[in-house]
Amino acid sequence: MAIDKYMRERFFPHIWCPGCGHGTILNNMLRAVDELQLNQNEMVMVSGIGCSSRISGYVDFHSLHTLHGRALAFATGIKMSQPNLSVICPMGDGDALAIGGNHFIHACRRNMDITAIVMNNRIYGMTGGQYSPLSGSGITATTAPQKTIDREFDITSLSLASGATFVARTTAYHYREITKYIKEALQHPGFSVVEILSQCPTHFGRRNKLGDAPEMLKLYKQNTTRIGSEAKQNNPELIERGIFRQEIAPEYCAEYAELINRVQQG
Amino acid sequence: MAIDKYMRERFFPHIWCPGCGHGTILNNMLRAVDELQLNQNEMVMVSGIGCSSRISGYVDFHSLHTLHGRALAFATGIKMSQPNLSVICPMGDGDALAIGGNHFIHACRRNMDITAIVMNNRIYGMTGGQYSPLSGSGITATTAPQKTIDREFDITSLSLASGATFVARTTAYHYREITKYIKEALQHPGFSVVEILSQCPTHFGRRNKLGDAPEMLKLYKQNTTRIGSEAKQNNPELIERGIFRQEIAPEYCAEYAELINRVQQG
Amino acid sequence: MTQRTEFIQGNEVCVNAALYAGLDFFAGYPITPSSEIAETMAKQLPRIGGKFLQMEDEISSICSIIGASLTGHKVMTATSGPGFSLMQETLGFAVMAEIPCVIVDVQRGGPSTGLPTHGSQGDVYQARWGTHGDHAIIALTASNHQDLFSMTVEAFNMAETYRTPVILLMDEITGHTREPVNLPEQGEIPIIGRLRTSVPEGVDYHPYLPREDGRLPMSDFGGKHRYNVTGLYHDMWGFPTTDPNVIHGLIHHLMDKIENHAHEITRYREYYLDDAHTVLISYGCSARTALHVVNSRRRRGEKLGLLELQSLWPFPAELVRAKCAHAHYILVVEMNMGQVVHEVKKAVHEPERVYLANRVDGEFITPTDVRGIMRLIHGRGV
Amino acid sequence: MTQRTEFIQGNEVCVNAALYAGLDFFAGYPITPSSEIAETMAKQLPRIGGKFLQMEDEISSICSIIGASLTGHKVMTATSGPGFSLMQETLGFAVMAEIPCVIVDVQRGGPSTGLPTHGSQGDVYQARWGTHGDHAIIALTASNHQDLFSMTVEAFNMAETYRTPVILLMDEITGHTREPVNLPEQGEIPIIGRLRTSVPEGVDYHPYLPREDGRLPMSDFGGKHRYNVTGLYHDMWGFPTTDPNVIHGLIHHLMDKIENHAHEITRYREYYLDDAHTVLISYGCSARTALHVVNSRRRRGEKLGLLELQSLWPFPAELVRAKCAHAHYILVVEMNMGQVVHEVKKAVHEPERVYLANRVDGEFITPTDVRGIMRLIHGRGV
Amino acid sequence: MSRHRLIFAGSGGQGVITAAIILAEAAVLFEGQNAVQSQSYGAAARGGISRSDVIISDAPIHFPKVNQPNTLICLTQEAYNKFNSVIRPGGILITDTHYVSLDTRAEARIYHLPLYTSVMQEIGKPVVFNICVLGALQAITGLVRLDSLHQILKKRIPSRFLDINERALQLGAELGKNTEVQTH
Amino acid sequence: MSRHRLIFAGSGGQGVITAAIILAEAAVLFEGQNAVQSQSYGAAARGGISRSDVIISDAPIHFPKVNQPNTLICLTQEAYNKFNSVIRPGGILITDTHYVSLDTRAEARIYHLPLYTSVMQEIGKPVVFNICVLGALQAITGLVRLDSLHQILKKRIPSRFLDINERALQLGAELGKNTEVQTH
Amino acid sequence: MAKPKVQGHQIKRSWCKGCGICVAFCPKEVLELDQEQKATPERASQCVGCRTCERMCPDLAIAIELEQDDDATN
Amino acid sequence: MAKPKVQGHQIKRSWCKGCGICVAFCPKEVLELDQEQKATPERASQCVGCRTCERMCPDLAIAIELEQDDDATN
Ligand SMILES: Cc1ncc(C[n+]2csc(CCOP(=O)(O)OP(=O)(O)O)c2C)c(N)n1
Ligand SMILES: Cc1ncc(C[n+]2csc(CCOP(=O)(O)OP(=O)(O)O)c2C)c(N)n1
Ligand code: SF4
Ligand code: SF4
Ligand code: SF4
Ligand code: SF4
Ligand code: SF4
Ligand code: SF4
Ligand SMILES: [Mg+2]
Ligand SMILES: [Mg+2]
Repeated sequence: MAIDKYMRERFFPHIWCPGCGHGTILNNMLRAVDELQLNQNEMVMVSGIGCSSRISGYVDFHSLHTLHGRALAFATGIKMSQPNLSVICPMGDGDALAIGGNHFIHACRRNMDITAIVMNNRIYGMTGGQYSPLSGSGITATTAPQKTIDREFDITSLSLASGATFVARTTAYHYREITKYIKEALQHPGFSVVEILSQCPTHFGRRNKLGDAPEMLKLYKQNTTRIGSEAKQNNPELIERGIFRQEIAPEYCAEYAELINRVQQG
Repeated sequence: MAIDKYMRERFFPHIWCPGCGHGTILNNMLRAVDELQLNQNEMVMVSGIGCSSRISGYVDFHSLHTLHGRALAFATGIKMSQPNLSVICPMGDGDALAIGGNHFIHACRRNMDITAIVMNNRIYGMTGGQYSPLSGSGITATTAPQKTIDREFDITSLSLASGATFVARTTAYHYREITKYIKEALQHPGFSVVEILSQCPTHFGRRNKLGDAPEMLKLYKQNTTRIGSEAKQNNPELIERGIFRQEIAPEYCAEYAELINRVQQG
Repeated sequence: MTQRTEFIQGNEVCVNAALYAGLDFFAGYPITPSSEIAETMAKQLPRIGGKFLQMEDEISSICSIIGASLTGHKVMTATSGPGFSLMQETLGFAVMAEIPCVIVDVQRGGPSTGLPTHGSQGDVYQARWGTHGDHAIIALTASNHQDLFSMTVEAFNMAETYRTPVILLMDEITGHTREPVNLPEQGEIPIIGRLRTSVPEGVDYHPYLPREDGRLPMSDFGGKHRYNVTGLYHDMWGFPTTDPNVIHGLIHHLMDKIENHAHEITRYREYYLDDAHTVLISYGCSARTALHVVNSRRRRGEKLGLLELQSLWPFPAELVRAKCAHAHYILVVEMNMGQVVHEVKKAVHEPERVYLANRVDGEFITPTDVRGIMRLIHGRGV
Repeated sequence: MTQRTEFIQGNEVCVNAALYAGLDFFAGYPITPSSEIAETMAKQLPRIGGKFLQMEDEISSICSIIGASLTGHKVMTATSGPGFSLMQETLGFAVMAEIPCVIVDVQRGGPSTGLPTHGSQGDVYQARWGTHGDHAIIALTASNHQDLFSMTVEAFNMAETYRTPVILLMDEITGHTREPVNLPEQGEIPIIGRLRTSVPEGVDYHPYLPREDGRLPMSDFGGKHRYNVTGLYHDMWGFPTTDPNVIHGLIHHLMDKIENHAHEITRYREYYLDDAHTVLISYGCSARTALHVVNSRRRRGEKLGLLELQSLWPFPAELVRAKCAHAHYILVVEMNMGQVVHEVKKAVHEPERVYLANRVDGEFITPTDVRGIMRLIHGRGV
Repeated sequence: MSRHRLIFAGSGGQGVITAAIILAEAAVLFEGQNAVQSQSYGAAARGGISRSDVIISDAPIHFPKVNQPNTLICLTQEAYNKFNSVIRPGGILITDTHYVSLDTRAEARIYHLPLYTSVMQEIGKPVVFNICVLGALQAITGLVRLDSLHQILKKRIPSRFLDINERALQLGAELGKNTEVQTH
Repeated sequence: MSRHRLIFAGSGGQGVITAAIILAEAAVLFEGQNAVQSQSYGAAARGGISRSDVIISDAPIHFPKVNQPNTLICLTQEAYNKFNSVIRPGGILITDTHYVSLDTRAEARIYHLPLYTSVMQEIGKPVVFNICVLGALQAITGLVRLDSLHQILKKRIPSRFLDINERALQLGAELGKNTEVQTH
Repeated sequence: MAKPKVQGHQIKRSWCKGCGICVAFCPKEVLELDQEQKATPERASQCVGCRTCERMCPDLAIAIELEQDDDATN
Repeated sequence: MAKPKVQGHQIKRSWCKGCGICVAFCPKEVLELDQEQKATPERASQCVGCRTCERMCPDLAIAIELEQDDDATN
């Protein structure tokens, strides 16, 4: 495979469960990198802690496996100090939006050229299936044996409101979109968020009786639609996929470079 | 004054600088409490750290002066444990949205019946005038001697996107609106955010050559308009004042009470 | 036997004991190896009309239990090292504002993310010194489920007695191991409730003025006394001050109310110490290994004894000194690079007789490890 | 004199020294009494093409400097107690991942929000034990601006030498006081740069394999070696492992690389120790008071001496033992409830001769305070 | 003082830990015995070998880990390869013919049983495989009575799944009873 | 060894700390003296008394705080009430007639000067009040040369404001020079 | 609304910090800062009792006393 | 698009975890799980080389070899 060269094959088979959507995201993210023919020496992957975060161990980039929730904070230092590097931040939903929520909204606000990927399985996979701020209500989880009453975030709305300049969403079923949106995000000169719904058959699927991985993937097909589609109008429950925003705004590192210029010019 | 009974007069004159908008907010917040004839023994004010947060020392409620950024997290415990209490959380812009940003968005999401008031002076007043995530770009601050390059949050959009069910904005100039929106917020059965632009003549005004307190207040008059006004259409730069959302959605404590019911019923 | 025997994990024991002690509010954020505490709470609390909150992180978890304590509830949070580190700022707030609460740290291998699924006792000093500024703290621990039950109840009792956060230092081994535990009947273990002020409405109540016996009666938020709570230095009404005398008084009060009651807080078990030449000192999971060694050596007639510490802070230096007075040598058994061993050295008269048997590779310390060190001390090589 | 004299605050000295040491990346979050460090950085860094970042909190501040260190920059953050508490989890990450960085804690009165605008030395033990799990740390301090300059430079040098976070413990007094400082010319104080690997592209590079001399050459993120960095226990390539042997090796390496070099890390000043009967031991701002007392007593012919510690961790126990060998008594002067005094007691042969002169009411400890304690020790009452 | 030490080893999804817990709980609640059950995890929450130690004794148990088991249950090849050497001389090894092929000699009484295949044939639900193992273990070691295990199943398992679990337990017990010791 | 200790006390906005810094900096940079300047804050970042201590000496200065000043400058009533008792016997007290009314006796040479009023009359900008105080202090104590203060002003103050500051300095110096010591 | 009868301007001098807000926003130019930078009702008789000063004062230093006092003017 | 010539199905058996995704989503029912729960191209000849299996496999265990290999099918 052409993507072999981006993989640390010695760590395969990876630790993810059979049918875990995170693997499909890895698979198609590498294709995006490959299609852009990016130089691995200029790629940095920064992740937090969670099943999703283990992804950084499998890619042959500079890889930084940090603390739960902090990936974007570390990434901000990397990008700011060395703006020529391509920085990808894959995060779990808990990682990005529970403990990491503040870094997430501030990263969106700052608009540094970092690509954030939220691998949203609506559950804390790594710690054994507690609910997350993306679970939404009515979900069974180890910390919600009687079903959740928490409302969920809408990651795309939150990203948009916080100032992210590229925002897209797709699912582990729509693998072509994964590659496409990540490609766009990597090329976007600003902060980009790609939310990818990712099945966790082990904790989310099993406890909520959604069947095995193929069945969960079929749900992604059924329950989602393209942004602004007619289907959405008929059934507002459908989750929209597509690019929600793709706009150019001042990029933080570029602005800072100008600031330096201004100061040094006197 | 009818609001005297809500004040701890022995601590007046308060520590705020001459012309500080925070005082005007205190003034008109108390009028809201007074107009609703709320029982002081059922009122809890929870604040963080900052000039704004000193407000909790001046009101004769149960008062909890916590840690920088954490007011809403403490408030969540208070409300959840004793849902009959009225909980008000005044916060500085830094308090609420820099270090406290994560608690802010999660409180919005949970929709507990807490009234959050953001006393937004677009600066860190207490620590001497560093810029905040609300300063926006082009602002002079002690940590931005060459002007900020950071983009700002829009508190109302962020609150809406995070799920707050009551969202309003006004300024220290529009004192009637302060009382009105806080009244509405206190009566709203869910999480409410009232953003109030508040002048800091000492740090924001002086460094940015905006004049003294009265001049800064005049700017609030000039630069704002009612939501959906014609003025806004003619001048999109204007900041909108008014109620952005007022919606009923499941309130967290009520939902939990139901959960208990369900479990105890078997 | 009126008691009910259960065969459960230490984490579940902790929950059962907390409920027994009167807890009805828990907030937490999942983390291995403590998550079962939150999970069991989530299941149990609604049954008794209590509240379980899963917060967005550990900081908000500890903040929210403090809030709930102020309204008059018995509260707890549970975490492991990384989360415990994040809680440090707020832990200091609870110390300063004198809010009763219990914080459970189910220790795993550190530093940093370290070894999430392996046992350790690496956070003992952190429990004492993790937050900034001078302060005193109470930390308890236990080696078996029956003791874990009582120490958890004690943690709540002490939190109320001293109006302070209490840290319960568990570890992955204790947390995840299942063994029988007898759940006591209500009344079997004494429960100390919230001491509420008797000052009537309208009369000046001083939330921060100790009574003659040193205790500080509280008044619930929502009750008839409206006072202030702050993390700044404050006067007896809870309002901020920079008066040097008040500050001096407050910091000494915060230290003394704990340190001067060290003897009342001290909890331990002893095995065969009367005639022991060799004293093993241990606590938490390692004490199981130590006791195994002591028992097996005693059967061979060797004069080994064990002092098992169940309260680590304030460190029971006097107890240690007394119990070690006649020891030829002292062996501290713990699963870290040496923490309690330093306190033992400070406590005893001849620190050069104090040795450390430890293990830090993620594996549970074995009797063989301990015996190996004993051979070395005796100059018998390995 | 080729040097430039400036009359500036300690916080500004710290910035000047950091730039001298080669810093070109700073991230922070304002907090009294450290904010002037951030403010001065914001002004100075763009001038030299460096980067200043104001982050959303202290956690992200320390995270981002670690990120920047990995790309090859010299980095620092600055805070005070509450922020330092929040940084503890990530500090442990830097220890575990062996990332050079400098963390300044300008101490103020604690615990909790405490006394934001008053000096204190209450975070000494926190610097050592604040993060969870076993680890070792370097912490430096200084009492005057000239030394503060050199200690700041040393902090960077040691961070690079030992590939570790170094903590610079300042205090409100040192931070805010203005006094003259001579800014040295480039070259006057040696600067230790990042040691980069000489392994060529394509050859296996081991980021976590110490060289024979104990140092671990780094490779910049963005450079030609792609490796992994994690807070989990890891092998010599930086990949997670649970192999007990590797874990054992790593934790010992992390401790030993610091503890075994205690003598090289130790920094101190001594005054009149040769014939001193009374040895004062102090550090940071309190050492100013101690030196004042020693000087004035010496003028009266009394045999007082001062050992001023400039490195607090690893604690220079041997140095203290040696310098106190002939002391009749030892008086530790510090602005806390007694922290370094415990280490001194552990270090010396007769701990009962060690006394504490302290002050914890927010006021700066005065010569009169110290003299009062000396009178007491001499049985002369107060 | 009688003391029996067991190691259950297999892979994550096989339910080895549950089996270990059921055995130990049965010993405690219905046999008046003392028991301790503990487990070890791999690098992550998932993947790798899943292992659980059980000690059953009539005396207090302090050290909870098993180094040399009297009985070793290995349900994957990896587990077998890793642990088969630590078994106590004269101890018992129980493995499954579907998952494990024996290769090295062990000084043990070896029960290499077609547990998985039988479960699939007779019940068709791989999820009760671990209970079947438990049945065999009971029959082979007699550590607890079969009825005690039944009691625990009743207590722990939702009634709609109880039947297949009981069938699996019975099936295991029969396979354990009727199988000759295999020695290599 | 000569050593002069000063306390500057006033309220937040009066610029007492800046005045203290300018004095000390002048002593260091242009007089070859040693100096230390420190400050204390009230409860909050604002409000309350603002105080700055300066020690000027030809020898090293270790203890940086002033307990008994040789010279005390009090620019508010509150500051005056709080500090006027700690002044060294024979020391100097400088106050302003607009802000302070003297009430208690102090064993000091007292300069109670119409600094604020003069600034308002002559220059009209209250912001240079502190520099005027500095001028008076210079004239009264002669701790540093007036020119040294000029140099520091030049260094620290944006050129567009330099003029009014220099005028204020001069004004203060004259008021200080021409005023008789008032004793109570 | 008929002009209410204003009884007086209660000004807590020790609370007033002289920010000038009441002076600037009083619609009737009733207020001034005095020598000591404290608000004072220079032209009290012009007061229409609109309470703008009372409501805008950040120091809660001003109160307007009306004949039949009715605080709820919102 | 003409049916590309499929040369073969590279399946890394040690990576495959038998999740069944490739089996479920292959449009041509080419794949099955074998006895050991590993994916195997039971009906290889039916394969149209669409790479759905390759792209959806969470274990990166399948690769399709086409005649003139062109990976960029996005
Ligand atoms: C400070 C801290 N708190 C908690 C944890 C425990 N923890 C590890 S991963 C995780 C959540 C994982 O969920 P998510 O981020 O959604 O990733 P997933 O595993 O689902 O891919 C948690 C709570 C931790 N490692 N550190
Ligand atoms: C953990 C922590 N970090 C930093 C600080 C310092 N600090 C106190 S208040 C404040 C910001 C105040 O700004 P804002 O919240 O906007 O309130 P304002 O003073 O402007 O009303 C900061 C940074 C602190 N007290 N604690
Ligand atoms: S637990 Fe869930 S998220 Fe984690 S590897 Fe398994 S399937 Fe994936
Ligand atoms: S500094 Fe600004 S925010 Fe703080 S009291 Fe003064 S004016 Fe108000
Ligand atoms: S608004 Fe208030 S503080 Fe300001 S001048 Fe008027 S009365 Fe005084
Ligand atoms: S009440 Fe209205 S008119 Fe009267 S003084 Fe106040 S602002 Fe002016
Ligand atoms: S999708 Fe991959 S892991 Fe799943 S069965 Fe097919 S080849 Fe195996
Ligand atoms: S390439 Fe397409 S047709 Fe061929 S096996 Fe894969 S999914 Fe089936
Ligand atoms: Mg998840
Ligand atoms: Mg602000």
